[in-house]
Amino acid sequence: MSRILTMARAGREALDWEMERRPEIVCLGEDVFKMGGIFGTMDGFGAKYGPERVISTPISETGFIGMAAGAAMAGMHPVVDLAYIDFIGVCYNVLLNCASKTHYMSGGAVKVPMTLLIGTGGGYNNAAQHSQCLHATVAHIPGVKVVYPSNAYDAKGMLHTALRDDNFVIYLTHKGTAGVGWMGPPIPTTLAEVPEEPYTVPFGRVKVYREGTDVTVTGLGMSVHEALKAAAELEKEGISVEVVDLRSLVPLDREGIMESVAKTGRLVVTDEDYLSYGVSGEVIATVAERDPGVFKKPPVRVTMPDIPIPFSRPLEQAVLPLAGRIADAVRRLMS
Amino acid sequence: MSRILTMARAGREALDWEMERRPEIVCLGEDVFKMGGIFGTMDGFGAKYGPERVISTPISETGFIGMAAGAAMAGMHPVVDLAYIDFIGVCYNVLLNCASKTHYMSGGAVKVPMTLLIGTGGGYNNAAQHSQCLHATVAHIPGVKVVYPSNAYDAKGMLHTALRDDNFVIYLTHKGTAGVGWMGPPIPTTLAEVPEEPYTVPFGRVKVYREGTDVTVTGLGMSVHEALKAAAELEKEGISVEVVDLRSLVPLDREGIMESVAKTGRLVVTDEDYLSYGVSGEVIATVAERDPGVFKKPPVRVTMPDIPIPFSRPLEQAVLPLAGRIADAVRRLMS
Amino acid sequence: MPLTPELRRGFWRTMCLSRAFDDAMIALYWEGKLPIFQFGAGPLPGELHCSNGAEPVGAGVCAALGPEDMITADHRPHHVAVARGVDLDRMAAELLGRRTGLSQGKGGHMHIYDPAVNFASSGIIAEGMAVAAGMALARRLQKRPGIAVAFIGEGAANQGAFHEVCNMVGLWKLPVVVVVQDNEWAVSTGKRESTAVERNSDRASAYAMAGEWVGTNDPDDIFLAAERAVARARAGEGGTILELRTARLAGHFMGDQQAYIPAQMKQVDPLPLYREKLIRDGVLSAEEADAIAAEAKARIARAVEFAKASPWPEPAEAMAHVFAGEPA
Amino acid sequence: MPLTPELRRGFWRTMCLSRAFDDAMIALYWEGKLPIFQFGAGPLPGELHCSNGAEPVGAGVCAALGPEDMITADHRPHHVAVARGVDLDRMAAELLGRRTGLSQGKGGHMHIYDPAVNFASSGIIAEGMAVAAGMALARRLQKRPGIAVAFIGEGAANQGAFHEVCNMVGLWKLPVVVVVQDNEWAVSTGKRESTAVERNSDRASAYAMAGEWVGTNDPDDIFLAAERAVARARAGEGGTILELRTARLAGHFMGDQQAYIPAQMKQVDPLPLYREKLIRDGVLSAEEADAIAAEAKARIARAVEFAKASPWPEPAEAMAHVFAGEPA
Ligand SMILES: Cc1ncc(C[n+]2csc(CCOP(=O)(O)OP(=O)(O)O)c2C)c(N)n1
Ligand SMILES: Cc1ncc(C[n+]2csc(CCOP(=O)(O)OP(=O)(O)O)c2C)c(N)n1
Ligand SMILES: [Mg+2]
Ligand SMILES: [Mg+2]
Repeated sequence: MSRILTMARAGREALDWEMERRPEIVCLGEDVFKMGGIFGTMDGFGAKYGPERVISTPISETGFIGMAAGAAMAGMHPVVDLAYIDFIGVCYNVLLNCASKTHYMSGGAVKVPMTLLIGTGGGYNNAAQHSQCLHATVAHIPGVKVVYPSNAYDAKGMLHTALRDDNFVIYLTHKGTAGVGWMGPPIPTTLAEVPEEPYTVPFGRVKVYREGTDVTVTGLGMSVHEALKAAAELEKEGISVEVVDLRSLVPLDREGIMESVAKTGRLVVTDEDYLSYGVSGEVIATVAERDPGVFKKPPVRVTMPDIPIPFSRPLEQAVLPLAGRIADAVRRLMS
Repeated sequence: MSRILTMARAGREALDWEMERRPEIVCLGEDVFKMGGIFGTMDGFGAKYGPERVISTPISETGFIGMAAGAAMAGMHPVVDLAYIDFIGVCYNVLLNCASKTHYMSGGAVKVPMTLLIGTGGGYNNAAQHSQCLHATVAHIPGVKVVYPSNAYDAKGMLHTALRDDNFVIYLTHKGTAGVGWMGPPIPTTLAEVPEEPYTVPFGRVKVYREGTDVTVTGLGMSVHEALKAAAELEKEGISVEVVDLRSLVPLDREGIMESVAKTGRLVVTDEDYLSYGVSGEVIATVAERDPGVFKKPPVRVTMPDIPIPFSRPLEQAVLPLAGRIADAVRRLMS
Repeated sequence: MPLTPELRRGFWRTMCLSRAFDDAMIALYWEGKLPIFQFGAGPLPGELHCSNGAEPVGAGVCAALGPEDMITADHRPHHVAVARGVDLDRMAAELLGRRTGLSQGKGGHMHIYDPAVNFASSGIIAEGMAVAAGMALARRLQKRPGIAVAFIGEGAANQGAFHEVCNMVGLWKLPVVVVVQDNEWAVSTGKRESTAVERNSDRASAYAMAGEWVGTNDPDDIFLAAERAVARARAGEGGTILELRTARLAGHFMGDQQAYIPAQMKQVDPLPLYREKLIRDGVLSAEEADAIAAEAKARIARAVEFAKASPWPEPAEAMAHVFAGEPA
Repeated sequence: MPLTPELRRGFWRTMCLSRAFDDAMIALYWEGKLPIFQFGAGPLPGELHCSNGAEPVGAGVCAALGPEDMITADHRPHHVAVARGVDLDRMAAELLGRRTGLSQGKGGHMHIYDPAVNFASSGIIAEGMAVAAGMALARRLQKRPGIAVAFIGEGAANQGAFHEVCNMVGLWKLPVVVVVQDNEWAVSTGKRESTAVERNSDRASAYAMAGEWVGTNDPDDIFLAAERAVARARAGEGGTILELRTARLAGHFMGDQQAYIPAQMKQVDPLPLYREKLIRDGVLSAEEADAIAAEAKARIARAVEFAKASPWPEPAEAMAHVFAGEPA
């Protein structure tokens, strides 16, 4: 049986299923016991699984994420809710030097199976310290897998995959895509038919949301849905856009990207993260280092510029990679 | 009058000159009072300027770098030594959300003039937590300037520039280039004639170390010198390599990169930082988004792969972007 | 300074102004967010953390400070900003994202900066602690007067920055007062669920700092304790952890239903209590008290009007102010 | 457990083994690094932080532990690793970067992992604190026995992680012992120059933990204090900050001239002292003591031989082990 679910509910289902069966899974994070995590991924788990397995922590991210890593080394599979990715600054060492590198530094002797759930992104005027994406800041670290579903089907399947992975996995969700009430009505393209049974979605494969022949638009998280909006608009103008969701930053499906661009010859890379030294450059480089000859026109980036994210609505709206900016970029490529 | 200096001595000269004249400059960091910083940039300053201005701190990076930011907001210009960039994990929030964003978040009302000196890189078997470069991890943050001299002339001039900049500047030095004894004899190409008088080297311009017509090799920090070694070797084979030192990651001289690649049509990007989501992709994207038609052959990256840095010598040597790997990449491009 | 009637009337005025500010912002916040709550809607979007209940902290501590002293506040900054004398018109305009705002709309409510009164804030927990200590260090090096006060919550006291900074404050006898605002909650997490000891002020001995605790949420008591802490700091006797029991009457942020708060933990509004006390002590008549409150409301109404009448920033302005010294 | 002669002979054996290990590594370290010192040269490159002087800490604390207990150590891990029974051959091979090393040469001396004896270490200051607490949490959740011990330096106690983890250990009464090894120095910075209070064990009250201090650098005293801490942890009475005054005889790392250490702060070698004590107490004769020392040296010589005779890893192996579950 399958139902239409939001990403948040779909993710919750995966975690619930695994927790029911696997005592090594425990949840940690600020307010998770009473509030169930930023997207309600652990909604009701406090009552269901009790305070031993659903642990509300002090505001001590270095401490509790480091503890999660230690618990993972000792045989648990902790699932940690970090709420906003903006907060990684206070616990980045655990990500950078501990959870990600221990397996390698031990020559494979020590595993660190843990899943870190983090919300990303802006668009709701929460300003410079609560709206960031920082995709590259986590995906640049060797030894961590980084996945980023953008619809309910993937949200459930990729969380099952993460929970069964023996490695440190960072599972990102853009706040605007999760379908939680406080971000407004759910975005239709994030909703999906979700089987009740568990299933896995493998990491490292792009998802082609929509096939097209003229221009490839890659996105991840929220920018996938902005790209889809732009594509629908452009279709009316006779432009056929292929929308490719990267959905897994580590591992990255470089061949999947190449396949699409080889077909269309035109590339717009969207990313709500900052422009420089990030995902957008990596996607373009991936194509160029395979064959720059596929580009009929120079590739274009539509991203957050290299600025702290402004609070005021007209300022933020001007810098987000929204459908209008994406459509304009596509039109320029087609002219 | 000018003399041949190492980068470390040249940088020290700039800081000393500015400190003599500007009471707002203070030095902070672990062991700086007695030891003068990782490269001796503050060598002898403890005795010369006293403990008030050369402050050895506890091992509390969040605390003292955050204090430096506060002192900067209150009119000082702190110069902080963080030793190894691997340690940014424990203080990344100050870089990410505080020192870099305050000027913007205050609408320009509050300035944060401070200079953070950090050593990068490996090559001496110091393993996964003491050999990283993390160029992208700092350069991806909006609101911070990131510079990276690779020779003594730039080391002095860029430090003068940093110390006179009203912004948060991260000043990187690859340990192997500094010319400090514990890293072995100085690399000849890091040494330079350095005027005794102060001078500034502007940020945001590449430096062409060596002109060439066949292939552009970009590098930064140590990889510049590996590229120079490769270029000398390749010259014997009749291949003319242009070696371009990025030397300033923020701002980045995108036109300078383009100019060189437009001329040679072939690009090898070297970087001792991890491959993905970093500098190497950004350089390739910079060219591709201007004109992918300039590439006579697909660009090639020679970087640290996406792995924690192994300790053992044969392992580390195999993954560093050394001259041999660079030369091979160039040869492939020319074949 | 003795607790003069004038000072106490000032506390009342400040508390009324702060409450009026928050009440006005709450009203604006709900505009456009009903019937379906969503952060991004209405004239005041984003998260909003109001200070209702914490007014005595702002009033009492700031009255003990001089203009040369420096403040950092956290994600819940209004009561401190109002008490410190941050420009009300420009603060309201900032919350509404207008060009006339303190940061021209770039900061928002968690990022209030007013260098004219040495006020700064940050939305990252405990980030302001090191900044405050650095400001104090600067003044020592500059041989200029000025102590620094970091306002944090009891939840923030478990962040590593607290430890690192308190240790350096103690080590170097920096003139810093760490005001731990214990409103019993960090989002839904009670202090007992997050903190191994009952009072953060007791942690002062781990840092060679002084510790003081005030449990009344009364500006008189808070002022006197703050004055002692400030005097120690000015005298070069070092820092203080000043823990103040206070209240968080309007929830963690707007939209917080607070279902997690048990009935017996319902918090008391300090404003009516202090009003009664001043009347009882003969400092104010009921009419005078209410006139002050009305005046405060009127002042805030003017600030809201100013903000609403202000222009929006132009989209292109988003690109300015990334770096100092560059063309805006 | 009483301080039996056997136990004390064991301390001596452990200390000799640890010293022999460090002395052997120091000898190897200087191979190829003279006359011009440089980190990257010789058969044992990189930074090397030796434990000479801290042997009583490893010997005393580890003797109080059972096989189910878990340890994290820091950048100076040898004395703890040796006392814990980490495989000596494979540890030596790891330091020499050989394929037979504990991590096949990928870790190096700051990254010693031996899951067979629940031992891990890290080169980032105070990183191991949270890891240890998490291991203890895991055992509680798994309803399996096992406490965790985090070994850190007195310099590390000023890192924010110390505070965050101690608070959670106190809050949740986790079975964790934090061993603060006070060797007076963090690189060139003396404890008094870095720490606002004299003893980190006094900070325990800020976390509802127990605090104990041992000032003798004697394994007998250390063992007894560690046993008390371990007993409390096993009994569910919570964690302890156990501060142990110890020594750092070989400098911060090899190459450290230690010119910053004033003559009157010269540290004492605990080995001859303990040897004398055991002889005085009739636990060992001089000959027996020296036989044990000689045996330790011989054992380490065999480890060095094993390491030297071991093959280097193949360059391609660098790419393996980034992720678990992938073809190596
Ligand atoms: C480093 C970091 N972690 C988490 C958060 C999210 N957060 C914002 S406010 C808050 C609770 C703060 O509690 P407290 O310090 O007691 O202040 P109060 O809200 O009660 O005024 C949390 C967890 C944050 N902003 N920064
Ligand atoms: C976060 C971090 N900051 C700085 C360093 C550099 N560092 C390595 S050891 C050390 C001194 C440690 O002193 P202590 O904790 O007392 O241990 P000891 O060396 O005395 O054994 C420092 C500063 C580091 N490894 N990690
Ligand atoms: Mg609170
Ligand atoms: Mg020490």
